[in-house]
Amino acid sequence: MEQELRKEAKKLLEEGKVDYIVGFATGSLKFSTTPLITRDKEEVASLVINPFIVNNLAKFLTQLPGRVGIVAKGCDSRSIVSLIQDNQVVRENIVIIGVPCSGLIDMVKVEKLVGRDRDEIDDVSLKGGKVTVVIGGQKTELPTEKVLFDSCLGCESPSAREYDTFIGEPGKETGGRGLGKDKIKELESMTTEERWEFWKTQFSRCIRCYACRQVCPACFCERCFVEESEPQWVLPAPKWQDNLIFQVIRNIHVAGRCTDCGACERVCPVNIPLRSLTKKMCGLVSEMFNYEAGTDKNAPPLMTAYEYEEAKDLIR
Amino acid sequence: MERKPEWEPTIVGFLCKWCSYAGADLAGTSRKKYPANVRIMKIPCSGRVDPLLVLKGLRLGFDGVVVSGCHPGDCHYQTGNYRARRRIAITKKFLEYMGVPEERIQASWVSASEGDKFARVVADTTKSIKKIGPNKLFAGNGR
Amino acid sequence: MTIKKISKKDMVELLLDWGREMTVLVPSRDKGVTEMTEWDGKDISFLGWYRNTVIPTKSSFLPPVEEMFTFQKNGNGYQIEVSPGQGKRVVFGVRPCDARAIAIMDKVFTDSHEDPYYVSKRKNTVLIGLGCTNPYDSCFCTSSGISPAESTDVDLMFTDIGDDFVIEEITEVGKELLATASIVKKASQADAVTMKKARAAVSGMVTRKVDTKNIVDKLQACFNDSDFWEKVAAKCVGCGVCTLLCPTCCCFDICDELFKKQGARYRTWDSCGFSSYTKMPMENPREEKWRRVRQKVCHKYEFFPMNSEVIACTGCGRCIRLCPVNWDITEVLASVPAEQPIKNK
Amino acid sequence: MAVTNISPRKKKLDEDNVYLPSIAVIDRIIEETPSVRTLHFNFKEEKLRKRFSFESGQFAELSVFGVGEATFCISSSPTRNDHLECAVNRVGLVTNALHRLGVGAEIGFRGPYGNSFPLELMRGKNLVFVGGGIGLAPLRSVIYNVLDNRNEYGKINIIYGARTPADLCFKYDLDSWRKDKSIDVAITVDKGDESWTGTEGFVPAVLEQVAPSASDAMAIVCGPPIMIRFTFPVLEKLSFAPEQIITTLEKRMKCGIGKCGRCNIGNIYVCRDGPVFTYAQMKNFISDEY
Repeated sequence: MEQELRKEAKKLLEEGKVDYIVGFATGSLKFSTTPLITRDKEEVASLVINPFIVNNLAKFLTQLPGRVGIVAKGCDSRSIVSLIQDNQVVRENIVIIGVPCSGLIDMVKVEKLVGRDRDEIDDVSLKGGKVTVVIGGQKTELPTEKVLFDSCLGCESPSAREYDTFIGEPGKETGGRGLGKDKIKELESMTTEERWEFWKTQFSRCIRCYACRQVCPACFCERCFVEESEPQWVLPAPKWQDNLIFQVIRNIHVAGRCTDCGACERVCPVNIPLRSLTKKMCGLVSEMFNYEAGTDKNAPPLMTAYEYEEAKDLIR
Repeated sequence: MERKPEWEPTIVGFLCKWCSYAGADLAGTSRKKYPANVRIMKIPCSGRVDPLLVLKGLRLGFDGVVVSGCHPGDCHYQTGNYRARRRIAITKKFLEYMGVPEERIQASWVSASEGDKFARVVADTTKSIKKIGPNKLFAGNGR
Repeated sequence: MTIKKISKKDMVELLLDWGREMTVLVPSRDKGVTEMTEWDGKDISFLGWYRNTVIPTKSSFLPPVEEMFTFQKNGNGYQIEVSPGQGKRVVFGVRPCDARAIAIMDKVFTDSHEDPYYVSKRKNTVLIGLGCTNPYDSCFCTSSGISPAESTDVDLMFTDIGDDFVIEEITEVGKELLATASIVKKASQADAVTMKKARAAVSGMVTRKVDTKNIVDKLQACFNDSDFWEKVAAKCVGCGVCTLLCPTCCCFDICDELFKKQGARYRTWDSCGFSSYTKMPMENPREEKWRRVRQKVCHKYEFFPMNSEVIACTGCGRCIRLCPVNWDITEVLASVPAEQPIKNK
Repeated sequence: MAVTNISPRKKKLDEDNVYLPSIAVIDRIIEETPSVRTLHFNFKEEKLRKRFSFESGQFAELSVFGVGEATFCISSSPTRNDHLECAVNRVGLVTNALHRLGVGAEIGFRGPYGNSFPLELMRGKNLVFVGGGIGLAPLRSVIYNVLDNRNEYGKINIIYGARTPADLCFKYDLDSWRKDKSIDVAITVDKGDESWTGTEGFVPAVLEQVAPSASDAMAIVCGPPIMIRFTFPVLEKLSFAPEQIITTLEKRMKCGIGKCGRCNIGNIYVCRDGPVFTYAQMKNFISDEY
């Protein structure tokens, strides 16, 4: 499959159909990958597809000039569609190389299950619905439900729906297992005060590195409201109050754009459960406005569209 | 005997200048009685209300936020209030999930002729906020 | 230098002993992220799981947010109230890389103008090092001249030799800290040998290397090679993880807050990775991402050594481990061209 | 146990706290242009007024409490030390707040920081001041410094320009300098209006016309980066050596004392090693980020 992808990418560059190829290459650490952004025909030989391709590459589309060939899993492709809806990307300028995805492995979960850090593990592989972990020659099999990212377990379209060429066979749906909603249910069963207290604690450790914003394809503003100085909406200091406002507003600003890909939660260095926000937001958007982000490139963006009658119970 | 005065909430109201602001004006000129708890900000259209304004209001210590615009279909700019509606609905629901009581954020449609309704909205909002007490959401430090 | 020793099971007692006089900080993951926090007086399980904290030890001296002073407005005037200074503390479990980082920060905060907030914390804090036994695969401290289990940038240095820790008394302050602790015993010659062996073994476990030979010259030569830096910066998403969580990065921002009449001035972490960092109203000298990436790399490996004769990177590997896109500084440094580019600027 | 030799007592942070601003009171405001005003202020504490000293070219951090701090050069001369002056261009958070203040308002003052214009080197020489827009502010400090010791210096040339006549700062100073027979003043605007009778044209072009002699002279340049970029070649054409050209650089700063990190140009920190540099020094900068 990787060979096929490399061949395709090389062809696109050679034929001058694209100026850049954006994909994944093996990272410098175990079980890591890194975005490969290249114009070099030879460099595409290092493109890979494996269960560790965690980044949402759609982020780079808004940064690169010219025509771009992009390797897309289901989540990347949804984000691309969303960017097309927002006129951030011109469909004709991109070539989407769809790749199958049977879920990405959450190494934090693996670490917890085997009680070892990732650099102490020899091998992790995903095959036939099972994840095999090798430590010191010892093999352990783990069910995918326990080690895939929550976002993957709830994913309805793991393989790209919007694509120009597809490499291999589309992966099977991993979604519908109801997983990933647990945390939201847990939160919803709390009282309002308890919920506020919960988020206060979470955001107390935010250091405002903005990794969540920077990896989010839906965050394409040239200048974010947190950097505005006249007026200064939030303090640059990472006080929990301002951290919380930043994240809440970020979520509202990307409502209808956020595809719940989980990139923000994955990169948070202080482990704030951001998907409990994005997932909830996607749920709200779908419940209230019957809208699902990144599914229809011809649909108007959520916040510019309206029905004559909606949200009646909320506004008097 | 001296009685401790009842706690009075402070509410910020973002009112569209084409309708609700005029509605508030009408409520005043026609001598409608309504609680004096609301501090009015005139805005060009309810579509101007970024959720940021709502949260900033709460952050600054207002006990409640009222957003009011033209009735659906009556927007001076055709669709401003439709867009405001989606945004405010999402904000309200999402903040509720975060742990902000729903009572703190109120939205309504008030036309320039509805002085009555404006008075009612303010009275009801004040009442419901009195019930849940002062906004201590962002307290702790800095207030 | 005299060496002493303590049995691991006596550690609670030793920490309790110190805790009577001072606040004791130890590695903890109770708050959802590993960092140095106040010890609860019981739990020393960190001795088992602790490799290094995500939040570097610098946060004990330069916290993410720090109140500098508060002010009260009366009429047109202001009354300033300075925030209280730091009480005595002991930080236990500082890794050699983070200890060196603090020595590097000392240079910044004590040159020409002394920084009262940093210095007050620094002077009232005893640093106790704990040698690594299991470095990460992202660690490359040995390339910065640091041994993962050895440090003289601390007051006391603990080395794991199995059931016991060997303790080196590096400074007088450290020595004093052990003077009355009866559970601490004299170490034997054999312990010293075991310690040396343990150290050598751990050093060997650090396999990631950076060739720092002539790095200043090499970076100077390619400083204006924008093609190189653009390539290097391509996949960087421009977040602040690597810089904010770097143990030596100590750039900060100062901001004010005012509610009604009561306000405060804060000092907070800031990062050269953000475009707002150098933004001036009319122009921004580092608007482009590659300039910011260049600044980050060159500050550590070119400018800082030029000014202070030490590389401002201790090889703790956090920036590699925590980077959202696996942007790896060791790879970047390895790719710095050895010769001046032909393209002349 | 007592750890006696680590700081014997909890040192109060208000002693020698470099970050602690002194309170100053605005006693006069002059609106220079639609976006620039000059604040005249003085320390609230009598003691400080006497103790405080600075040199031409140094800068300070002014704060509006509750809004923040920003960096300004001191535009008054140390030879006229009954009060301090700073020119404020309304461009951002703090400058906007400073523009909202009135006479009697209290502000915070931290400084002076940075190096200053090398008066020892300038003494006895002919001086050419080249300024643009609000860049006259730091020059003004040194110009008054020089004028107050007029006999110690040679010929003085002032070439100053702004975008439009309305953008000319310190018009009252320009007027008084024009009347002063001991100095040559050339004032220009990029684009004049109906009432403008003076020169039109960019500062570097006017400088080329005026063509001051480079022999035994020093040029002191300050203005927007674009002006500086075009002025240096003109000065070199007039055979000024890089050592004879002095400028002062502007960078975003927070601390003013070489710690917060953002004002570096390569290994140079503008706040600590500058802001005044000779063109010769600048040619040795590693970076072009200025």
